Order: sequence, then structure tokens, then C-alpha cells
Amino acid sequence: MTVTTATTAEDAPTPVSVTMTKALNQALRDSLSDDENVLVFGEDVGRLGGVFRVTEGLRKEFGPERVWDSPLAESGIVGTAIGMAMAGMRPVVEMQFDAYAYPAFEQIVSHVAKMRNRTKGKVSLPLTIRIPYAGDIGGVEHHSDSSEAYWCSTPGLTVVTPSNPADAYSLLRDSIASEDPVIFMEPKSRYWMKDELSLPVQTAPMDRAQVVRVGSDVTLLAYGPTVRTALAAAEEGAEHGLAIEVIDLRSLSPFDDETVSASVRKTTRAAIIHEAAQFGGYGAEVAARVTEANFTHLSAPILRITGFDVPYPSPKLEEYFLPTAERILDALESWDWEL
Amino acid sequence: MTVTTATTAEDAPTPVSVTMTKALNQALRDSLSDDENVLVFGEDVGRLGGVFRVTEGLRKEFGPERVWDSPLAESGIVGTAIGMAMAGMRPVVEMQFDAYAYPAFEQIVSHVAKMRNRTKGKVSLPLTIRIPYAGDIGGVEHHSDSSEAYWCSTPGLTVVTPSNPADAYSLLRDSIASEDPVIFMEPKSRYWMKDELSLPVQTAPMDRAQVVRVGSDVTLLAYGPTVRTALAAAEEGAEHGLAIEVIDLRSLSPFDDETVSASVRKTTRAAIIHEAAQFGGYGAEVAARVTEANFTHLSAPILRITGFDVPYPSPKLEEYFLPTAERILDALESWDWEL
Amino acid sequence: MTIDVPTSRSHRSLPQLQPISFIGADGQPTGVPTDGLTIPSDRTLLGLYQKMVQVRRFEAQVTHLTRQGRLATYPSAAGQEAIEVGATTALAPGDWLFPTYRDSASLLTRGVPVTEILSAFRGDWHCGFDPNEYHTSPAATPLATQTLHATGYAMAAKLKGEDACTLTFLGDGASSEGDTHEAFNFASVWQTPTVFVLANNQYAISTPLREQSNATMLADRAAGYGMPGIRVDGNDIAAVFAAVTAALERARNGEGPTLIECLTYRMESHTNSDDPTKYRDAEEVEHWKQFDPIDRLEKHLRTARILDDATAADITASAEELATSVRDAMNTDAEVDPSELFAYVYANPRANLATQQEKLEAELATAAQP
Amino acid sequence: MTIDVPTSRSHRSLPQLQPISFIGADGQPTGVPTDGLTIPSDRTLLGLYQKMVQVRRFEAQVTHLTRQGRLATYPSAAGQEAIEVGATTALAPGDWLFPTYRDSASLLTRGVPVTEILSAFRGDWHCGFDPNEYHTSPAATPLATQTLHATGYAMAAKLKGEDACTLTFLGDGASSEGDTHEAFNFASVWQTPTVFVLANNQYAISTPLREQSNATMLADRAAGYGMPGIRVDGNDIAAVFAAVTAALERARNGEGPTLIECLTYRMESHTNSDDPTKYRDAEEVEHWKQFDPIDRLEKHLRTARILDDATAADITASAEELATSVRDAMNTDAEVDPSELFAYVYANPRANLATQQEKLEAELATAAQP
Ligand SMILES: Cc1ncc(C[n+]2csc(CCOP(=O)(O)OP(=O)(O)O)c2C)c(N)n1
Ligand SMILES: Cc1ncc(C[n+]2csc(CCOP(=O)(O)OP(=O)(O)O)c2C)c(N)n1
Ligand SMILES: [Mg+2]
Ligand SMILES: [Mg+2]
Repeated sequence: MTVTTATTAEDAPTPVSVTMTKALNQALRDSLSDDENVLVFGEDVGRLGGVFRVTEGLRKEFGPERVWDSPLAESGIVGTAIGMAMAGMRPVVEMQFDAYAYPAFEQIVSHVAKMRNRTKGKVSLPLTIRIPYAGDIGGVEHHSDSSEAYWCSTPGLTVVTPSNPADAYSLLRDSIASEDPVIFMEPKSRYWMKDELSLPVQTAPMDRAQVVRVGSDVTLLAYGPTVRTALAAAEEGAEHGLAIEVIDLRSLSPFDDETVSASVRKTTRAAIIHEAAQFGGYGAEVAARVTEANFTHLSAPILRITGFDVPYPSPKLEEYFLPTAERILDALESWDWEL
Repeated sequence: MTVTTATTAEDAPTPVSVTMTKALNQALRDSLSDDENVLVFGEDVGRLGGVFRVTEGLRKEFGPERVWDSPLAESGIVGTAIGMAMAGMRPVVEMQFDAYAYPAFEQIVSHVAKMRNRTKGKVSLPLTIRIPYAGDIGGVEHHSDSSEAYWCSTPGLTVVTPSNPADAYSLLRDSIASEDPVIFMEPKSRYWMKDELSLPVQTAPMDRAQVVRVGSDVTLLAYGPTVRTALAAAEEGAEHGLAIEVIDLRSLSPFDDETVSASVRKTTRAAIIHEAAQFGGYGAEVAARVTEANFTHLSAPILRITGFDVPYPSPKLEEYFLPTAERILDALESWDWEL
Repeated sequence: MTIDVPTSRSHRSLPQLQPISFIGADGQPTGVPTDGLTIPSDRTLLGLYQKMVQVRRFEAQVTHLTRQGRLATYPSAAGQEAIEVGATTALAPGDWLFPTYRDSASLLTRGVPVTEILSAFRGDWHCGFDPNEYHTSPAATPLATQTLHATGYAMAAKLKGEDACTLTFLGDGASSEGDTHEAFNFASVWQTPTVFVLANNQYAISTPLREQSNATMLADRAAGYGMPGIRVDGNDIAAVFAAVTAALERARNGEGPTLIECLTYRMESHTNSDDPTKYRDAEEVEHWKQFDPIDRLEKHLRTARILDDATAADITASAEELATSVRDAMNTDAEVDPSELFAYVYANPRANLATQQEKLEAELATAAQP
Repeated sequence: MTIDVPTSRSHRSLPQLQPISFIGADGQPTGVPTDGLTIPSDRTLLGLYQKMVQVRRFEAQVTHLTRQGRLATYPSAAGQEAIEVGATTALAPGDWLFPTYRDSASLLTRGVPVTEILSAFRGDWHCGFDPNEYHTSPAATPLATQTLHATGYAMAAKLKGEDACTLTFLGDGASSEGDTHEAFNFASVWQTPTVFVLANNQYAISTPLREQSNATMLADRAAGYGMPGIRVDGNDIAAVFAAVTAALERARNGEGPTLIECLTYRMESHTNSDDPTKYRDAEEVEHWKQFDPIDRLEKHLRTARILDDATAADITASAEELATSVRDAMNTDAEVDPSELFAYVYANPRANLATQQEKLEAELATAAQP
């Protein structure tokens, strides 16, 4: 699923155990090294290295003129990043938690998403907005939102999310290099997930989904935090004779219709898994477009296995809210398998 | 489709020609008269009567302590309205244009939507946020957004939108009376639409969709500005022998599954029409849930006939962007009618 | 001939540079000019002292339990007790308080039961108390948002001709958010009875004040809104109480809002998951210890012979009792009911929630089967 | 013993009450203290005069064409020419301007061609010019958002060690938005080379200043950020030009941002779809006519014998030429290309847009068939 950059056998780096946080940190470091226009700023990303330590050590290494703590105001952070991008920089800003990107909503939706279009391509905004999202870490209220639906329904934004350290590295580097502004969503509950890896690594192109497990009966579509859940369900399903294919979407906008349709035409059944509430969630787009493109190939409606249509709950109720492998397998049973 | 309140034959008011603006104005007037806790404030809603004249005359009639011009800051408007609602008032605030609700995004998503839940029902926020939305009036950039997808994907919000003067009156009165906070979306291009009507009027309950034209071949689902477009398509379709049923959704969240499923099971084909971009738009939820609930009854995938996946264009390009009756009929042709 | 624009007669001056302080760090009178404020009576100070001791014990106990894993997270206000207690005590029962995540101590002062205060941090439910019962809003986590709620509530009270004032806390970091500006402005234009208590503890998590603001002091903001601003030593509860009392009196008299900047220092880490060694020196923390709000008041009260060993012992004992009750409360795990996920989202019931609730209940019933 | 918090040595004072003005409404020196500013040379003033005459003719012509339906809408800056021209002219070519919807006149001053300025209002395309060519951002409609862009651009220039300053316009209404606060704060903390020119024209659409702010003056805000603030007569271009020139010089010297409040009045309606009789008296408009920025400068220049009838006639003639070119430009309807809907949304092409474009093109091809 991950490919290290081509090297000769001798100098091939030995893979080491890398957390997603570390992979993101390295991606920032390498981007800062490679391009002097890259800047990193936001709340507590300097001395502290970010509340999740993703920017750890960068201020020390690159100095406070490249990596610094801004005043505490998200609209201010994104708004000034826009100005910097207009001046040719490639700012990478952090929204400390997902719900704390909301004060920047107007700047993101009315400017970040639209600048290129309104200037007929004369002004691009190559900026990356990092947003730690989703729950499952026992966070208090407003610390576990999944806001991807907001960004995905906004034309002009590119939205990607890694589910593993290798993609975290590769997608973040590609996002920073992109001429288009990118909403880079980091699944909090996977920050501490480790993989054997040697960096730098280039995984699939940033607009492609990846088949992360092959199967012939059902396609599970997942992204970010739910990829692991989907893989667990596949594992368990296999024990009951169900061959589940799992696709990690990686890019939420654009959506990789090609990869997904190919899988769905093979399995004829699909479900999309996410943490966010179902009503109006990103899964709606997935279900709608995959159905439209593959209607005659489908044996059953596309299921959405998601959080309930309620605000994200407090820690003790999280386990009831979050989609689990069991809930996925239960849901698959609801299909009429005779069809 | 609209019912005047029961009166005896003698004192039945004579219907007069009423614009949607006037109907909304009357709904505000009647709510202000009936309940002293109702307050109306926002940008230019006082002396000017709002840039669309929806609040015309109200400041004069009820005084500046009930209807007034606030400082120019949308987060401030919604944030203070929250405080007022906590104190037992029923504020009705106006966001001057759809894109100008974005500065209030955090207050709406993190507080308006969640207050009741976080306090276990101890604190309700009976407030109404009026948002003129959508395009087709030749507005310059940022004046024609359709933001319903943002609000609909937020648990805790109720989202309604009228397509005609009678519903405008009835839905607005019900919204103001509701214990739940309501996002009340007003289709700008229909403000000047007139109907013969006598006010007050109580139309269908605020959470119900309405069949506004009966047909047996296809169901068109529309809301706000696109209801008229759908009806025009139905009219034209009829000339070609296509019996199109049109449903005005009215309530976007909650969604009236019952009414819609009944229709779709009858026609076996449906399309959802909206102005907003397709990707991640509200139509995705409609297509996904209607498909899931009626999969075996469907002869064809549910179509989404919507704006393109681009920012809302400048006036001279609007006509190419907006879904038209012709585009609807063309799209219906794309189905394999032999199925 | 020059243009003549009517000039508002609103408040227009910058606060005195030296923070107002009655009782110095050494327990002695400071002699700092007090801008018309008067020191609270020794009786009042004794009551405030007792509450501060309780609050400190509470913070220590909860921090300890959090380290033990009994709570998910906890932002302590240790070191800031004078602000928590001083400001909250000045409120009338009918006034409304709009606290933040840092202000558990103010909830305690307001009379909210311990389990209800800690509900959010233990992960039971977002807000554990009934806001209407304690005239206290749920503690706000999205920074600065509550300043607008406090302004709006006060506006409603004003419109209804009610006597209630509102008081809201915010931090130095939160002062940078747009909402703070909007709240100051709305409150001053509408002349709402609102008191903004800005607890300037020098840091927003790791970000030092000098990277947050270039102003000489945050209280200087007030003049730009035609609102009185004042800066007090936030570790001198006499100054905090006096300033808030005066501001509430003005508010009640229809003279509008006030901004009170209280200089203080966060003695603990931001929350238990923070590592303050990354951004501040141990010496700095040491330095601030000498300005401790409780020590100095104790010195003052002992000098004034208002506090003797017996009373001090009583006060300590009652604080220990509180600590015990906190431990006990946190030892029994609160029951949570998964169905509550759906119970309070809307006043008007929704079919999709009912369906989802049924599914969850069926799932739980199956899981419960042997 | 009192707490010792290091006090920043940033700018801390409230601006003088009387707006700085060199040339009075009667064309005579005002004698108002000038806070160190010096009046521009008569040569400079003549150039500014000429530009103001052009700008006024432009505004009148465009307003007229809008009434005729040639443009969808137009927000005129008639009456505010001294701010538009004075501030924009003070910029160096390499500086960046961040205008709003009200600032077409500043675009004209910056050299943007008429059709490119009016593109948005004619409905052709959102931004009609190349921002990089004119060092000018697209005019912002979402209020106050551009103040942050200006701050960010200036920060980048500073980080790169470039000489560029930024200047942004905002209105009295926009000053209430949270973004304005955040921009003032970021600019001052980062000491960016930014000039904030606040055109206080007394109204935000219908909302009068007194319901927008309770401050004695909006320039009082600056002190709260440790930033110099100054209030000038915005109808005296000598004052505007001098203040902006001085602020840019400070900015270029690394001395950070400045807030300049320019008192003025919007002589026309908000846009053509506005009805100002609903919220302001004809007398008020009449009253402001006597403070006209062009009249007074003309009086001054004639007294100083810098302007004679021949020059005045030349200036009028060139303004008429401009008006003619505006009329001509707006008489030919711009072609729009529906495919452009899809062309600029993303730098990286997208399959869904390609499909939609194909559909639209097929639709248009069918429609074009006889
Ligand atoms: C809108 C928003 N942005 C970011 C955060 C994350 N956050 C929580 S506390 C905090 C620092 C706040 O500092 P300050 O206002 O000084 O209060 P203190 O914690 O020092 O009491 C931050 C950045 C938040 N809660 N809300
Ligand atoms: C965020 C936002 N809210 C509301 C509006 C609608 N609007 C356009 S202009 C205007 C008044 C602005 O007043 P001011 O800032 O004083 O500038 P002026 O028009 O007087 O030049 C309003 C409310 C907007 N453009 N953006
Ligand atoms: Mg702080
Ligand atoms: Mg104005």
C-alpha cells in the first residue's frame, strides 16, 4: 500500500517505526527545507510544537521567521495566510481542533475557495489548512467534530485525509506543493498509529483512492479514522466467509470515481463509513454519486454506516456513537443477500 | 396547496395579491404582535426595513426596542441573539445575504445547534435566523450563495424554506413559534412572486413536504427557488406526455421521508433540483436516503439536476449555471425508460 | 472652516498604568492610586479568603484526580483564585455568569454541586448543571463566544426592564478573537449591563502575551469602544472584588459595560495534557509565587486580626471536607444512558433520530444477551 | 509590594480630538494642530486635484450608466474622492492595495482600465483585472476580510525583506466586524508595514455611526493595539495624503501599522438599489456639501495661483474624455464564454468539472442548432 521512493539496493533506508504525527512532522520539515516559501504558523505551533506535537522542533530548526505562534484568532490566521499566499508564499496553518476552524469559515469559503476563480486564474492560493478532526480520543465537547462535509460541499477546495503514516507524509507534501488550496484533515485518533516506514515516501497521487484490501463480495469505502475500522470489519467478515474489499478514499474532494466504480461493479454492493452524522454527511455524496454511476450494477442500496444524527457526544457515550466493525457487519446483514 | 384559517363565510377575508416579501413582513408583524418576547434585529432591518424590505415598517410600528439596527457583525448578531434567547426572548435575526452568515458560522454550529443538547434540554434557543439565499437576481459575487448544505449537515438545526407567499407566512410564523432554533432560508429570486392570498394563513405543518402537482411518471423534488422551475418542467413535460409529480420539500431538515417515499414508490423515478453545486450539495442527502429507503422500487437512479461544481458565477453567466426546465427534461431523458 | 462631526460623550481615557491593588504581595497596603475604588470591609475579605482556600483545595484535588485518570482533562485556575472568587462573589443571585472551561472555581463559588461542575471533564455530559437554576451559562470552550452571549442576555434584561447584570470571563488569548471585539462593541453601543473580566494570565497555552498583543495593556482596548476600562492586580482579591462591584453598580444604574483586566498567572499547566516546560521557565513560575493571592490576604487578615489560628483551622477543615466530597464524588462512576444521545437534540421529535435510537437499543439488547 | 509585569513600550495615546485638516472647507488654512504632518506641496496638490476631478466625473458617469441599466449595481464613492485619490496616490508602485466594493475610484487611480474595473458591476466576471499587474487585490465584498489579506501580504513582504507596504480601505460599518479587530491585532503584533484607511462616511447602508460605535472616534481603537491612530478630515485631501504618506514612511522604516480614520460622507445612495430617504434627511446631505473635497481644494489652488482657468479647463476636458471612454466601454457588451465557468476553479483539472462542461457545451450546441 505504500511505496518508498526508488533507491538502489545499497542505500535503501531501513524502515523504522513511525507514528502519523512523526510522519506529518517530517513532511513539514522536508517541505520547509525544500522550499523557502513554505511557512508554518498558527496557535501554539511554535515553542510547544502544537497541541498534538505535529510541528515539534520546527521552530527551533527553521527559526521563528518560518515557524511561529500567531495570536489566537482563526479568521486572522487564515486571512493573513491568504495575503501571504498572494505574495508568493506557501503557508501551512493549523486549526487547533476541527470546531476551531469555524471562526475562519468565511475566509475559507468566500476567499480561499474562490480566489483563483474570481481572478481567472491570475491569483492562486497555494495554502494548506491542517485540521485535526474526528473523535475517539475522549475529548470534551467541540473537540471531536468531523467537518469534512462543510469543506467538501464548497467548490474550489481540495480535501484530503490520510489514514496511515505513509499517506500522511505523502499527502501532506503533495498538498503543500499543490497550486490549489488544500484542507488537510488529520484523524486525531490515528495520530499515534505506527507503521514500519522509511521517509521520504511517495504513495499514490493525492487525488486517488486506494484499494487497501481486496475482496469480491462487498466494497467498504472509508477514510481517515474509519479505514482501520473497515479493515477490522473485513477481517471479521472473512471469518464468516464474507470477502470484503476496503477502499481508503484519501481524497474526499475530488472523489476518485474510477477506482470506486471499478470496485463496486465487481462487488455490486457498497457501504460508506464515517464518524460524522449521517444526515447531510459526506457519505451522502458518496452514496448518491456511486449509485448514479453504477445503478444497474448494484444488487443493493449503498449503505451509510456513520455517526448518529446528533452532536458528537461526551467521552462516555462515544463508544455508542462511533461506527464499529460489529455495526458494519450488522448493517451488511440488513441487505437482502438473495437479490 | 394553501389553506386559509377557518372562518365563517361572512367574515372570510377576501384574498389579495401578496408578494413573498409582504407575506414575510406580515408574519413578522403578527409574531411581534402576538408575543412580546419576539425581537427583530440585524443589519439595516430597522429604518431601512432590510435591503429586501422584509422588515419594512416594523420599527415604526413596534419601536426601536423591539426592532432595531445592530452594529455590522454577524457573529455578534447571532451571538447576542443566543444570549437573548437564553433570557427567554424569541429573537428573529437577519443575515443580509447568504454568504454573510459565514462570519456567524461558529456561533450557529457550535452554539445555536448544540445548546439544547449540551444542557440536556434545560436551555432551548427559540431563535430564527433568516437567510436570503440563492441567485438569479443578477447579484455580484458573494450575493447568490446557496448554503443549505452547511446547515443541513449540522445536527441540532432545523432548516426550512418557502417557495411561495403562503408558505412564507406560515413557515415563518411556525419557525418563530418553534422551541428549536430554525434556519429560515428565503429564496431571493422569489421575493417578488405574488399569490392571491388572505393572511393569516396556515399551510402544512412546518416539517412536511407538499405534493404541489400530481403525476405518475416521475417525481421532481424541489425547494425554494427551484419549485417554480420544476413546475415549469412538469408543464412542458405534460405536453410531451410525461406526467410529472412535483414535491415542494419545504422542510430540508428534517426531511419528510414519508411524503417523498410514497410518491417515489408510485412513480419509481425521481430527481432532485437545486441551485447549489452538486458535489456535497443537499441533493446528495436526498438521493442517498430516498434510494436507500426505496431501492427495490426504483426503475432508475435518482438524478441530481443542480448548479455545476463551481463557485456561483457572475450575472452574465447565471443563465448557464442555473437548472432550467429544459435542463430538467433533458436529464430525465438520460434515463433508460425501457427499464 | 472645519467639518463638524458630533462627538459622542462616551467614556474616553486610557486606564492608569499601574494595576490597582489594595493589598500588596507582602500583605501591606500598596498605596497605589485606586481610581475611586474602595477596599472591601475586612468581614467581606474574610469571606473571600475562606472561599479562595476552598477553591484552591478544590483545584488541587481535581488536578490530582485527573492525574490519576479519574477525569479526562482538567484546566485548573490555581493561582487565579482571586479572580474566580472575587468576581463571582460580587454578583447578585439574579445576575448571570458566563464562564469558560477555566472557571470551574467560579461555578463552585456560584454554588454548583461538584459532580455537576465536573460532568464535562469526567466525560459524562457536556454541561452537568441546570443553567437556569444557577443563573450560569454552560462553560464555553469555543473561545470568546460566551462574551456575546453575556452581552445578549444583558440586552434582554435591559429590554425587559429587569435588574439582572451579566458577567463573563475571558482570557488574554481569547481577547484576540473577533467575537471579543464584537461583544465589546455591541455591549457599549447598546449600553448593556455587562462586565467583562479579562483574566490576563500571560499565556494562551504556550503563546506568551507579547505575541498575543502589542498593546501596553489589554484594558486599553476599552477606550476604543467608549467603555470604561480598568486594570487591576488580579492576585489581589480586594482589588478584583472592588472593581467588579463598582462595575456592576454602574451596570445596574444603566451606565453600561466595563472591561476589567486582571493581571495574574496560571500556576499549573494549561490542562493536564500540556507540558509548560516547553514554553516557560521554572523561574518565572517561582517569581509569581510571591504574588500569591491567598498568602497575601492571609497576611493582611492576620495583621488586621480578623483571622486567627482557630478560624484558619476551621477554614482549612472545611476545605478538606470539600476535597473529600470531591474524591467521593469522583470515585463513584456516573451511569450514562446511551438513549440520552437522542433525547435532547431537538424539542420537536424527529423520525430519523427515533429510528437510530431503536437500532442502537436493539444492538445493545443483543449485546446484553448471554 | 506590587506585581511587576513588563510594560510594552508600544504606542499608547489617544489621537487628538479635532480631525487634522490643512485646508478648510472655505479653502483657507484651518490652523488645526497637525500632529507633525506637513501639507503637501502645491504641485502635488494640483496633481491630486486633477485626479479627484477625474474620479468624480467617473463616479457620476458610472452612476448614470447604472441608472440606465448598463451596470447591475454600483456603489459610488462620490464625496469621498479625497480618500480614494489621496490614499492611493501616496502608494509606491510596488506597494499593494486592498480595496473594497466602494473603491473603484482607487482602482482608477491605480491605473486599472475602466472595463476591468467595471467587470464585476457589469456582471462579466468577478474580478476584471490582473491583481499582480496592478499590485491590487480584487475588491472585497465580504466586509473587513481584506484587512487580513493586507496584513498577511505585508507580513510576507517583511519576511522576504522586500520593501512593499500594503494599504487597505474599510468603512465605519466594516470596523465592527471581528476581522477588523484581528487584522489590527495581527498587524501590530507582527509589526507589519500596513496602513488601515478607515473611510468613516457616517453610515453603513442605513445604520448611522452612533448605532455602530459608542467610541468618541474610531481612531481611538488603535491605542488598544499599541498602534498609532490618527483622525483626519477625510474631505481634505492634503490631510489624507499627508497622513498616509507619513504612515507609509513609518511602515517602510519597520515601525509597523497605522490606523487612519478619515471623516467623510457618502453623498450618493449606498448603491443604486438603496433608498437613502428612509434613513437620512436631505438637510444632512446639504450640510455636507459645504465640505466638498474638490471645491475647497480648487479654492485653495486658485488662491495660491496654482490653478488658473486654462488649467481648470484642461482638467475638465480630460475628465470628459474619461467619461466618454467609460460610456463607450459600457456601450459595447462584453462577450462572455460559458466554458469559463469551469476554467479557473482549480489549478489541477477535475473529472467532474470536465463532464459538466461537456454537458453544458452539448446543450449549447443543441440550442444553437436551427
Ligand atoms: C475558537 C477556539 N480556538 C482555539 C481553542 C483551543 N484553545 C483552548 S484554550 C486555548 C488558549 C486560551 O488562552 P486564554 O484565552 O489566555 O485562556 P487561558 O487558557 O490562559 O485561561 C486555546 C488556543 C478554542 N478552545 N477555541
Ligand atoms: C460580512 C458582510 N456582511 C454584510 C455585508 C452587506 N453589506 C455590504 S456594504 C454594507 C455596509 C458597509 O458599510 P461601511 O463599512 O460603512 O462601508 P460603506 O458602504 O459606507 O462604504 C453591508 C452591510 C457584506 N458585504 N459583508
Ligand atoms: Mg491566558
Ligand atoms: Mg460607511
